[in-house]
Amino acid sequence: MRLEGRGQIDRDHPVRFTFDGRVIDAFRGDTVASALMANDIRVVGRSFKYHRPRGLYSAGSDEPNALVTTGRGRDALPNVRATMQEVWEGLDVTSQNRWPSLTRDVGAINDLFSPFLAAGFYYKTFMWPRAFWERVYEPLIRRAAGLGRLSGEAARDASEKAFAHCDVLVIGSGPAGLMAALTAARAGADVILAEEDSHMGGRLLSETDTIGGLSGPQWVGSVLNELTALPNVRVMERTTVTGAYDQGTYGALERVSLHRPPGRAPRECFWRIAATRTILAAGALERGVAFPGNDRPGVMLASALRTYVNRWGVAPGQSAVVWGNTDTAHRTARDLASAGIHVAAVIDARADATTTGDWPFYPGGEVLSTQGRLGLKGLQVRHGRREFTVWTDCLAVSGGWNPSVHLASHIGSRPVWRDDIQAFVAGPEPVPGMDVAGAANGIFDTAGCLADGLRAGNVAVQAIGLETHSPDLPDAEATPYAITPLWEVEGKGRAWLDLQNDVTTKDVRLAAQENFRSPEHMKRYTTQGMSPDQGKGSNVTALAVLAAATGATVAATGTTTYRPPFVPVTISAMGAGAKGKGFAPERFTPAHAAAVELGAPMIEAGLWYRPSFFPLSGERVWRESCDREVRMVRESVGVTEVSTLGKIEVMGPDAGTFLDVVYTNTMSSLAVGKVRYGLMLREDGHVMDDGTVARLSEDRFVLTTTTAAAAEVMRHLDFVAQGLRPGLNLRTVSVTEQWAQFAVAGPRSEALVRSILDDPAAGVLPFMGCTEASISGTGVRVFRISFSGEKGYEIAIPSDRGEALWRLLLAHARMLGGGPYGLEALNVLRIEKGFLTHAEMNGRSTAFDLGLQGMMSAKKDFIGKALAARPGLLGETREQLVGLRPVGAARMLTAGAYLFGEGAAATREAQQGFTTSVAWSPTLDTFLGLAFLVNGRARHGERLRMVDHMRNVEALVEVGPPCAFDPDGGRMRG
Amino acid sequence: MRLTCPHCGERDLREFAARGSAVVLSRPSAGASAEEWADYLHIRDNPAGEARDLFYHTPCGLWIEVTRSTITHAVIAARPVREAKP
Amino acid sequence: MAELIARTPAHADLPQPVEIGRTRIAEVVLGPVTWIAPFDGQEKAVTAALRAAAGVAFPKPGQVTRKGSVRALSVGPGQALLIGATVTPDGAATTDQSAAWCALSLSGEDACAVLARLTPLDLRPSAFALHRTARTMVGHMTASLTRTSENTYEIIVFRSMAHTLVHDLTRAMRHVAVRAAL
Amino acid sequence: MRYSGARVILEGLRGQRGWRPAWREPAPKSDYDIVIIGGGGHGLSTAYYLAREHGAKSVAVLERGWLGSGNIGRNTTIVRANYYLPGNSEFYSHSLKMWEGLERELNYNVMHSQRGLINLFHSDGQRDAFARRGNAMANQGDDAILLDRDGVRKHLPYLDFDNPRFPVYGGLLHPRGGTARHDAVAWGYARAADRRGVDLIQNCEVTGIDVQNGRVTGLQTTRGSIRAKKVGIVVAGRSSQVAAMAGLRLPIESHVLQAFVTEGLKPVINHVVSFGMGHFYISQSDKGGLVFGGDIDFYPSYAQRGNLPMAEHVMEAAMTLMPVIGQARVLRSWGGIMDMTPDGSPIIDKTGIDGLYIDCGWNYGGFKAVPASGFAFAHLIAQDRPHRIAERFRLDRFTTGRGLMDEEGTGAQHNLH
Repeated sequence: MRLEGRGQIDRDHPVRFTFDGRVIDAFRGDTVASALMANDIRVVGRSFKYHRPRGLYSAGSDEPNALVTTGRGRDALPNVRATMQEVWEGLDVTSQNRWPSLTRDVGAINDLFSPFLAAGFYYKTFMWPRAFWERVYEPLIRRAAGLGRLSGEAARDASEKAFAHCDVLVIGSGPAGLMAALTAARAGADVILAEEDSHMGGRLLSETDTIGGLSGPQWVGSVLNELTALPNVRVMERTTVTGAYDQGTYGALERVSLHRPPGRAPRECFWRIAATRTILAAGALERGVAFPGNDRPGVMLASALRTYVNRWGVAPGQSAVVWGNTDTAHRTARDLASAGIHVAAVIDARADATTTGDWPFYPGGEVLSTQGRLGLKGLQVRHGRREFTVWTDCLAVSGGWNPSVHLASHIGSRPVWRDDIQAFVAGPEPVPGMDVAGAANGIFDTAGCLADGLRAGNVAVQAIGLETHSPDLPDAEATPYAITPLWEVEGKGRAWLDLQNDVTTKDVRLAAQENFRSPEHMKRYTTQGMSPDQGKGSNVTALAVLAAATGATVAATGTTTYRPPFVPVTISAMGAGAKGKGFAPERFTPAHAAAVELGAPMIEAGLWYRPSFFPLSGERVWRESCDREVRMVRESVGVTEVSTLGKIEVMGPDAGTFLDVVYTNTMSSLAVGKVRYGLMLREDGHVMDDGTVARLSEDRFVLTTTTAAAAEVMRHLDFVAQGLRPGLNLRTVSVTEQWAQFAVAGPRSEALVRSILDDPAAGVLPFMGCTEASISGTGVRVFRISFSGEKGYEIAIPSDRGEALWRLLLAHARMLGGGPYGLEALNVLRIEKGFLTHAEMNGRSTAFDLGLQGMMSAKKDFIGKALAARPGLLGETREQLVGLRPVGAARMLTAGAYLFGEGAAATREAQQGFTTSVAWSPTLDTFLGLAFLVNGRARHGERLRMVDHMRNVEALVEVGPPCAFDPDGGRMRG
Repeated sequence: MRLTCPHCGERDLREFAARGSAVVLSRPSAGASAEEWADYLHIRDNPAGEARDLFYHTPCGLWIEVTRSTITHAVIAARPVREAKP
Repeated sequence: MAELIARTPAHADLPQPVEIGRTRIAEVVLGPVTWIAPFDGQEKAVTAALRAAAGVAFPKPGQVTRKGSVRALSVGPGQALLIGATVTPDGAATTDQSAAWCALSLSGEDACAVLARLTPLDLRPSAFALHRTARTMVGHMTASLTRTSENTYEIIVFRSMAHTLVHDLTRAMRHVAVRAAL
Repeated sequence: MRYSGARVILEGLRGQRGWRPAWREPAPKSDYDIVIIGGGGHGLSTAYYLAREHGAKSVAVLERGWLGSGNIGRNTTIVRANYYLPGNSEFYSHSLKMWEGLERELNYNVMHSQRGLINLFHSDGQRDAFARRGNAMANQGDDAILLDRDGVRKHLPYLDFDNPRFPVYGGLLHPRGGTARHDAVAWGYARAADRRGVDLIQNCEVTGIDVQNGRVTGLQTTRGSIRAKKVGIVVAGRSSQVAAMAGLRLPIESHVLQAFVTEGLKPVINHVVSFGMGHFYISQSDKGGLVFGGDIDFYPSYAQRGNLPMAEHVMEAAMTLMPVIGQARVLRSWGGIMDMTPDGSPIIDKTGIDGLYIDCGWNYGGFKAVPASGFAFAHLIAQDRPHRIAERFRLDRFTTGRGLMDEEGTGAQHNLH
């Protein structure tokens, strides 16, 4: 019900939203939770296992019960904490884990079977018959499990990520956080103040204390006015710091527009904050008490009840009982009474407690059980020897406070038990650069929090080398904290710990009985704390119950590990920007658009896109285009773009010596104007990459790498130059982006090249020669190299003129009966020649395997030389590269198939090798394959069985050399 | 995690590529035994504590040797591998 | 003789400057760009040669040296890009990079906020002052970032990534603009 | 005490009072025939098979923390046999067969669920590589089906087929691949080993390995000295440190692998899906949490936690591949410490010290190996010769170059596998 005249909601702005289709009236400033309470809706969710009806329990992100879904379709967001969701006009909220409705939920039948569903019962059954697990038991369990439901539609990529940097990150804006931020800000530090709530102030928004003569909200407002006016302060509300990482890095989730109707604004923003110092002032979380029937709607945390009453002006009923073990109980009773709510009883676990209030008071009493079905109606109370019933709508319970040390524990520091406050606190500097202040530091009175915030602020200011300018401390309430342990009340009926996962004290005791006695065993066996709230409200209580069951102290029992994130983070926030193409950069070659114009399908080649083939009208399948392009290259001339190849310049007096280290063959002896094929090994003796090395001048070489290995080779060269050969005087630089490069291949390639060069004579290059020339006045580099087996050139031109040169080359090629060719044809051409790609340089092959052992210089050291000589990398047991042709009735070859002796079974034991690349060769009118075959070079002429189970292809093949076309290379040398 | 590139200053981990132990800087001489070579490339002290590891600052191309704790991830020092060469 | 028409890297993705909210991006035509890396022991000689030919010193880490329309950007240990003039001093490895880079300027009141969506670099003036340059990441790309005025940044990435840079920047600009209007 | 549905009902009726401890809590004796260092999945299964297969009567498992506190309790629970290099093929194939009978073997429901695993590929070259993998699996006698794009669509209709950065060309389906409940595997083996008389000793850290004349004689521990005729080291994540106690240096570098789980959700992902281009894999647990992970963090680490760049990379991969899960919330992240070897494959071998054996180097693939690793290691310890399914997991392969099993082809750099 709504309380008149209380709360910080904006009563001039009514807001309507729906809950399970019912229209709910609320005010601006309400959360879904406060609005539901205002409308007397008591059941807000169903529990995970037993489908127990559940009501609001907390008022913050630790809420275990009120998990709802907001929105529909692709915007549906499951498991939203109703306590954190601000209302907006038209907001669509539905409850979860119930059918057909919250109040009539068929799943509640599970509760009847609860005696058989104790902790870990599923480990002891469902084993027979074996096939039933996947077919019967598991589907049933899966359907029953889970809380919310994803819509099944692709989520929008509607969030964003950002970085921020500061001197001091203050987490939490209660009295300690505000004071710390003010202290640091006045000293001139760059401050980020992050607050999870929609409003700054923490508990000050929920309590009736005065500070410096102002109400809590007023004082918060005055501090905020100062902070927001400072240029060195960034105030971030709706921002939960979710994780602490190394060197002062924090993750934080900002709910940018989830409190508004959907629009174009980002929904959430995931921040990466780098902070020199951090002050953790995240407050403390109140904990409940495990007593029979404590999950009844209407039982809630005392602090939460004060928040509902004081901040939102709502109450769960006409009367309330307050039960606690600190002065919190009395504060709650006072606030309730002043709000006009009947205080039916105050029960203080401390036998020596006194009260000033005008209500039934039971020092040393306890609650034994609850009554009511869908909502609390009454309590069984024990006081002394007397047991009696108190009729009430609401029980406000407090078992004490747990400092929010989660973030302090994220990078390995263990919290420390303090007997005086019956709680875990963080150890000293639990995260490098982090200080803990206020309630998070185990200080539970306002004056103490203010002072501790000031202290922490000054520590941070000094640590970053600024002068302190301490603000004055305002007067505030200062009550010593006195607590008596109050964890559980044993009795008939179930007492819940983890409300979401339906873990009870019995489950914890059963775990101990079965020897799951360490906290981690207990947690994993019972699932205590593995629910969406991660046990925020229940873990410490569960540990206390475990300690009691094992006869140990809580301190000796210890805790489980806190891990990020502090609150659950949507994948769409942490992965923002990646949907579709945003996952990795797209790289487009200079002639990309021109290839697309010709209708070429563009396919991914690493980050690049390359044309697959260039279809002509009338060609229906890729093979027709590919075959034509291959013939075109073999018969006239073809042009293809090879700009994606890595291009690296190596310069300097020691460039040649350096290249001798990284290549297996000798490059220092290469003459100016010449190109040499080169092979690079990894230090482990396997092939890293191949490519060409051209010597443009005495002290300038240009290397090409494969497209795939370009970045790896650059990093490798940097490593060798800086780390292994720092004494050599040379410089390396990638020029991949500077040069567009085109291969011109075919018998008429020379005619084409000569026709476009300003000085046609420059086109008369010997095989493996290179020169600088010009086209229409633009300087180009011309290389006489071939990856097709035909007479071929590669022409490099500055990228800005790449598209123009491509168009020029095509125009001239067409006049010669040629045209463009794509990756498919390029692949066929190289397979016909037995040239390599990474299908063969697969990371496990050696120069020896590839038949390139002759390229390994015996006269010098090079990377990979020593380990390539290991006995296991040489000899007859190695799989060596061979060529294959089908010889039986079946004419098709496939890549990835295995080879077996003719007549041998296709088993692992009989494997002789496997195919790496295959192609239909229009030139030779047959399929061709490349393969690795055990001792293959000695087996040319042998017939084998090729089996591809995956594609259901089997063929008889004949082994030959890798090169199937023009083996002496006459065409290439031309 | 943040690391300091001696050329660029302190940067987020995402700017770096990690390579593992810095022992690979101590490449055996050409005439070393097969055992020495195998040890060099494969065997690692793998300390639980202070370690020297290699990182590559991708944007600027500098290889650095970082002295750091493998337990706490504390960074103790960073220098270019050029200067770290034993 | 056929004319080979040059294309700027972002000609297709950003034919005109784009303004969203309080930020604007435009392609920057760098003109001649030379990558310069002095060989061992040649740093002073190279600086002298650069000063003589273009009026700028070889930049220290993070530094931009400027003279008129000529600038030298530090782009790595012992490496600089000379922009706006072509000088190939003796004693240094040099190579033409005039066509290698896509450069955009990002300007306006919210430029820093936009950039903070994409780069992990500390952009606070205390860490990244006017006329400082840094090699860093922008989105998933390596980049050179230079602060060219109070509210203007120049972003240089691989030419082939022009499309992604424009995409990433405009997305961030939209987000910042909509947020500012909330 | 035998577990069964009837027993669960009986105990339900009598208030669960009859359940007995899953294992005893013995004090360490001064003398054992065989001591296994490491009470994780591999150590517990080794002890079980020593007792079960080799009749070992005097066996202890020493665990520094609590049973199952290592990687068995912090992984992504995937069980598969889709390797393709000899050595790995036969071993994981054998392990999967053991999984298929594990529940009845242990009388413990480890929830092994063969829901099918799909490795997606994104280019023609990758298709050929996965075809090879599938063929190798078929040669080994295991199941594999090469799916084209439409085939993948039938199984995984929710993938982004229309506009992903790396389009899906197809997938390799491993129908018998799946998941299991990780902790239950440790507990099941622990309970079964305990029932066969193995002493499981928790909170007992080994501080020294006694070697005399080239032969192991016993151990120093935080709970006193223990004599042993044979000692097996099975301590993934601490292998180098424990081996160093016997003067051994290993080809291992320790790295952290992060994993993530979302809040429980109604079923959406019914397979194990692996997205090679994005280093991302995912399944949904029976409890409803989406369990997923990516690559290691790449820097050597013994901290059981990672950093944001890899975490974000994993989430980004999820968004590009299956934006259908974008609205799910990550509940918890954690890290396991991986023994990374130079070829990405494990080691089960003698050490050169008589009576001292080592089982390590599982990289990030140790969970599915638990049954066969324990089985083969028990064989090695008991018989002093390798079992045929693990005879290639030798320490000296890096020196000789013989039998390297570099499935990824990334070479001898520990953090690249």
